[in-house]
Amino acid sequence: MKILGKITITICGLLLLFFTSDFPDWGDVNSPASTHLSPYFIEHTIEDTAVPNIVTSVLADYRGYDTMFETTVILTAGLACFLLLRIPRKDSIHRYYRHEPTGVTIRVEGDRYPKGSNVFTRIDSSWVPYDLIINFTCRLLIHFIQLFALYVVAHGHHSPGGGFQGGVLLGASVILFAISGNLRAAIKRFGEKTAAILSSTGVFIYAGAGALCLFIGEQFLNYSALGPLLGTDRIMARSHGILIVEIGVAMAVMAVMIWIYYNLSSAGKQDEGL
Amino acid sequence: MTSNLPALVIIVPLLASLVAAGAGWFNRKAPFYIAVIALLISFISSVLLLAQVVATGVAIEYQMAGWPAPVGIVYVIDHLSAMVLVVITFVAFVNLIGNRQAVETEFKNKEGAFNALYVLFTAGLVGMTATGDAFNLYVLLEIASLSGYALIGLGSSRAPLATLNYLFLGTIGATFYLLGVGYLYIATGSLNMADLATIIPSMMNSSTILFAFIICLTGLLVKMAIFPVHGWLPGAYSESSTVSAGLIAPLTTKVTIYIMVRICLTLFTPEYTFGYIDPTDIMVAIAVASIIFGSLSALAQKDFKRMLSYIIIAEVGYMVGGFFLGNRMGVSGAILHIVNDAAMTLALFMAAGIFIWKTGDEKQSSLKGLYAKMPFTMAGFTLAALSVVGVPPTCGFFSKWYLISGGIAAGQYLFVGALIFSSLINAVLFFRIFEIALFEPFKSHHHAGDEEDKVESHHGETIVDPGVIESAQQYSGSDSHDHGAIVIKEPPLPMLVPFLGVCVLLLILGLYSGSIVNNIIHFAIPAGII
Amino acid sequence: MSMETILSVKPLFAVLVSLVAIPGIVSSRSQNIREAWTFGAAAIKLLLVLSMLPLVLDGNVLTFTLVQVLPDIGITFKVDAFGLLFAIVASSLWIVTSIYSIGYMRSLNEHSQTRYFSFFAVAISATIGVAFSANLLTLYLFYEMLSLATFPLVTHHQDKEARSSGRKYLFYILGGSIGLVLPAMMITYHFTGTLDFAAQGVMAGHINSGLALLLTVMFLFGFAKVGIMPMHSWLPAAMVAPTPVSALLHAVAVVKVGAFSVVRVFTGIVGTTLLSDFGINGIVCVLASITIVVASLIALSQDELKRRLAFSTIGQLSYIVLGIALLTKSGMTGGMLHIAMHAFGKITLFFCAGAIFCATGIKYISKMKGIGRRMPITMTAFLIGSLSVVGFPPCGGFISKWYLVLGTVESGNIAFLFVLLGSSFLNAAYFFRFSTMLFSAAKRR
Amino acid sequence: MELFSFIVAKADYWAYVILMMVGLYALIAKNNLVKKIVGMTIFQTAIILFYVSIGYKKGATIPILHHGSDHGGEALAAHGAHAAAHGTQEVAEQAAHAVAHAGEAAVKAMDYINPLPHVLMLTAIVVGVATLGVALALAMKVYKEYGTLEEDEINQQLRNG
Amino acid sequence: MIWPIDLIILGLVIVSAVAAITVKDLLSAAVLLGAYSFLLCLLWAVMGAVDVAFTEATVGAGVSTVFCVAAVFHTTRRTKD
Repeated sequence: MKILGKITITICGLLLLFFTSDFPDWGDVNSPASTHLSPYFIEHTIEDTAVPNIVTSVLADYRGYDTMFETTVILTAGLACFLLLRIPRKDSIHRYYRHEPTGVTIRVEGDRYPKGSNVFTRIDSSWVPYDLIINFTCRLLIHFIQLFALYVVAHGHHSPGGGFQGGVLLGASVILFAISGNLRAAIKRFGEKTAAILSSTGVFIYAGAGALCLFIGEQFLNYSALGPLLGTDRIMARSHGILIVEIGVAMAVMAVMIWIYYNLSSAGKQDEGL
Repeated sequence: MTSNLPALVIIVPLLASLVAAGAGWFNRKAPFYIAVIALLISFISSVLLLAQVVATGVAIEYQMAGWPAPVGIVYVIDHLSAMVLVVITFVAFVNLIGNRQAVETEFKNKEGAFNALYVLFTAGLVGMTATGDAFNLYVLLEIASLSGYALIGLGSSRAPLATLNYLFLGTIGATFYLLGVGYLYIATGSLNMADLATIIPSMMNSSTILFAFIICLTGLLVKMAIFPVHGWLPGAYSESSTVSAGLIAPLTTKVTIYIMVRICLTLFTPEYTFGYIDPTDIMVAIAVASIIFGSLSALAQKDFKRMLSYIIIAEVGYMVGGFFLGNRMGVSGAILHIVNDAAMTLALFMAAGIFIWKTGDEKQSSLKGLYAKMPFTMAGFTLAALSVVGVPPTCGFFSKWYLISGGIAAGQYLFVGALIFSSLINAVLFFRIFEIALFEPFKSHHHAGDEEDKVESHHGETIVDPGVIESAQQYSGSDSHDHGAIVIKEPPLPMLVPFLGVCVLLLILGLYSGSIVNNIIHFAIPAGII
Repeated sequence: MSMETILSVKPLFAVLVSLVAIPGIVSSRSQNIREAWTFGAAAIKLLLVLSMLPLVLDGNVLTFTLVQVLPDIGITFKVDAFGLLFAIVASSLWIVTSIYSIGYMRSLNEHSQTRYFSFFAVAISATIGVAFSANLLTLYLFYEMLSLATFPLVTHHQDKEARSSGRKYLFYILGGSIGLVLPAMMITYHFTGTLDFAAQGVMAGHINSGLALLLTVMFLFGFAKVGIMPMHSWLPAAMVAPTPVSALLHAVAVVKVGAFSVVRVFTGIVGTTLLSDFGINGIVCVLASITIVVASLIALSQDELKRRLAFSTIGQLSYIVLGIALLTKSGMTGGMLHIAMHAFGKITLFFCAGAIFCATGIKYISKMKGIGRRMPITMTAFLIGSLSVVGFPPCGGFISKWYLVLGTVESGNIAFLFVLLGSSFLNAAYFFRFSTMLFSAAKRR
Repeated sequence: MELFSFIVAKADYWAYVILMMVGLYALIAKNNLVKKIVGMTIFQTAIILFYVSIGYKKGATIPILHHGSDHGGEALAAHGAHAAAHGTQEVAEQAAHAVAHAGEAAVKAMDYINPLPHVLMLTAIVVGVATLGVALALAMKVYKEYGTLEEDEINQQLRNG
Repeated sequence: MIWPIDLIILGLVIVSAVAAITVKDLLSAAVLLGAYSFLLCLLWAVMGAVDVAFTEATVGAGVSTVFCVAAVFHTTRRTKD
């Protein structure tokens, strides 16, 4: 297999290298890629959509249809991980409880709880004591991450970023919480059902906004149809439409990232995490 | 609303999958019905689209987000894509309603996710078929692939490994395609298929375009599991659950072949594909290898679904070879075979689903004595099998007819020989199964009632002769008192009726293949191909 | 005599009527109802076929196109005199065979009788379809349908022997049709652009001699039902089937469909002029003659009655092929007539064989001594049948053989005359040795 | 210097080929499933490098416009900052040019990097992470089934029944 | 004049990619993959693809690495190649 692999990649690589000679130079201003289609986006984004970040306008409007499916890809991954990994019933083998006052760890077989559970806390089997600094720092950070994420989502029109990046950051904040503390605490605050429904809802906001345009009488995803609804002209309606779908994307991406993490980090049991 | 039909075909399944995914958390039955209704709407829309295209003879263009072609993404529904849309939505719809019980048992507590992925897979294929944008195709390809991985991965205990292999090769294929689109983009600056088709003839000699063609084609060939890169297919299809296999096996390879046709004819123009590059000899050689390898490997299989998987590899060779013959007969045959093979594979995998559902075993030997036990199912299965063999008037014969005609016209006698050879092998394969099902005495799969069954199948009618079916049902009826034995009789009607419907469709497709070719496929092939 | 082409749906109905009866046969609750369905369908079919007779005798041709399956080929029926003759033979013998089957099956308490009658109906349907085919594609369709429908009949007993015979049967029949006829048909279509049976054939002017020879041989061997050696050995094997099946199918329907197909292809597709111009007919004649002689010799040595009849059939079928390939008017007439004459003669013989088996359980000739005294009527019938097959003057077999002999004389090729005469002596030998034995004194117990 | 500019002109494309082949090698030849998944990720990101390289234009700035009245100031500032960050003469000139024409809001395509490949690659990145997630989930299932991630060991187990 | 940065990062990217597939420890491979992603993110920032860089930083270097680590944590770190 190794030899086969080496032969394959040598042949492929040489072929690919050979065909690069026909490419326009790196950074060539006059390459077809830079002259055929893209000037339209650069020159018309303001007058078409009133969004200065061209990437955002192309992403969510000109090629908004792609982006809808991009979000759906993420959702698909979330559903796929759930379908593949999730084990609905809990494996009742054994659990560890820590007696807080004394710091003694006990192992409990089966589904029982130790008496006086207010002094016992459930811990992971790979629990390490003295994670106070990590815990504290992470919890401090999480708020800032989330704030920044919201900024990124909302400010995607004018600066780098948008729904995806913001959504991933939001998701990362929850994942950070789960890593620094334990998975069960994260799930208690942001449950699996919430994640699942939020992810569908996020994509639904996107596709629903598109379908709304369709029902109003324009093409699918043609946000300018929303103008009368939002009380703006057709161009600003596109800008607002982009914001709506960015929010949907952020929601979906956040929820899916968390959902996948829950399933991957606990091998589908959603009991003990990393 | 009719002007929005091209969007509805895909939007309805997409929205439905979202709703189904959410609804699964509240109600276990709802996702199934949501999925069924969505697929039905999608099916009706695509039939209407096909009718519209055939009636007007003009391709329908739908501008997503209201942007015209090179700037935005457009959907183009022409004769070819409308026909494939009908096939996709039909297969998805029928397979789902025919497998309700199987879904409920195999995907317990995950109905929401399963139905959502099922519909998403369909939506992905529908989008791939309808889109007129080379990059959008990639995104939808990934949707279909990812949901496909999930659907296949939840099969038998060996399924995850097979799926992982599928995922690796699928990713290689899709990424190669993406790279090809990148090469096209760097050479032309465009992503729209129609736009590219206007640019490419002016730069025939560009080596970048040539490499884009090669690499797109390579990616698609990996995705469609032609002979040297077929490794993922048998494992993935035979280890998956029956409902997933019934959806994915008929559609994935066929839609990928459609994409190949689309790319070669619409994106790279026929002048470029057949005039400038002219890959006929090498592609037909690969196709021949695929046909012969697929047929011979199928011969060696004991597992029923695995055998069908290898037949699919051979069928892929049919279509690829037929298409690259490059004449009107061959291309017509390849396109017609997309439709026919989808229907045949659907019928066979539905039959496999019924067998497994009833006998709980995937071995061919578990089919013993089934002719007497479930005559209607076996009649349908026989019809489907004969169609694969290529017996008239089933549809399989007619696509083979065009393929062979094309092969003779192009002088590719090796290809003709391979087709005949594969038909003969298929005959051997299926008659072997017929023999098992007809001759071998029925073996009870769950110990009880073994003796009684043997007696019945040999001499049961010597005493009274109320006709085979009645007697079989009476006997199986009396068997059911035995403790816990699974009694083999006809499957429940919701399973049987769709299956038989598909089998009858095989005949109808065959009888009306003349009108399909004259009214649809004839217009789907550019005039440049003679 | 005005040659008119009449559009008529009758041929389609004639084909479909026995298929329509199948749901009735399958859903019948008792034997009597089931057999009533069979008879009803058989009677209607015969009436339909006969109703076309006056029109055809006036020199008209009835056509009907069911559906256009390929751009210029449809599933099309055409009734001409030759086809109608064959259809009348097949449908009238169906009635007879149905009666016989009922007696045979009931007396032996055979299993799966519903399946038996259903597939019997399908087989007849396919036979009529072949008779009324207007083009090679339609013929091929019904030919395949017949092959598949007879498989469960041949393997009716479902035992080991039936299984291996079934395999052999399918191997030759399906292998021939898929492996040889289909490609030959496609190549023909490619070069000529049509598959319709035309009076003078369609190949002339499109195909050179080498290819024409190749295609002719492919058709001849591909239609394995006609049993030209070496594609004959399925026929003796298929004799494991219940006797009515052997009688109708392996004396009448299946093998005659093979002969009919060959005749149709030779006259309608290859064309007589092409055959004679390129001298292809000589090769076919030689192949047929070899089969005639060898099959007759083998028949002599068979002890099992049905196998002996089977080899006799192989020889007789080649008479038909030989008659056609002689390309003389008398030869053709003889060949076509022989389809009917041999059918009636051979079915009689098979019925007798079945009757003997039903009544006594004996299959082997050597054990049948004196059986004529116990079953005089049966054996008289047997004698008449064998006289016809041998070609004795008052019997039908004589007429066809007479024309065949005339044909050989007309063709000026005396060698084939000797083949015919010699094989007739052989026929006489293997039948009369048997017949005399039947009526000789039984061994003392 | 000739050679040098040639290298610079093509280095990105070469790098993408190398990365792609590294990934492909891992996919084909590596024995460990997670290694294959790592290779798959590298394989996919190589394409992203390719596309982003297509989009790059010498002397152009990031594809975010500075526009009209309300946000003009911020955008201009951002633009200037970027130009400064790049520290190239041409970019600074372009920036100055842009500033001069800010009032007219005339946007010139050559001033901005081609945004289209970026959009496409956002999609590709997301597809990449989605595939990664599913692949890892499958690898975990495989591990649960066979207790190993090495392909040869799994095949051994399969062969032994 | 951004090409020197470009070339240097390209070199580093290739090195980290090769390291990620050759290192004999899956956890290290996961972390190296994260490093690889982050270097790519730098590269894209250099090429002016800020949105792609941002996404790669969050998705590729961030979440992907976490996923890989999670998967390795639940399977094994051992690898033969």
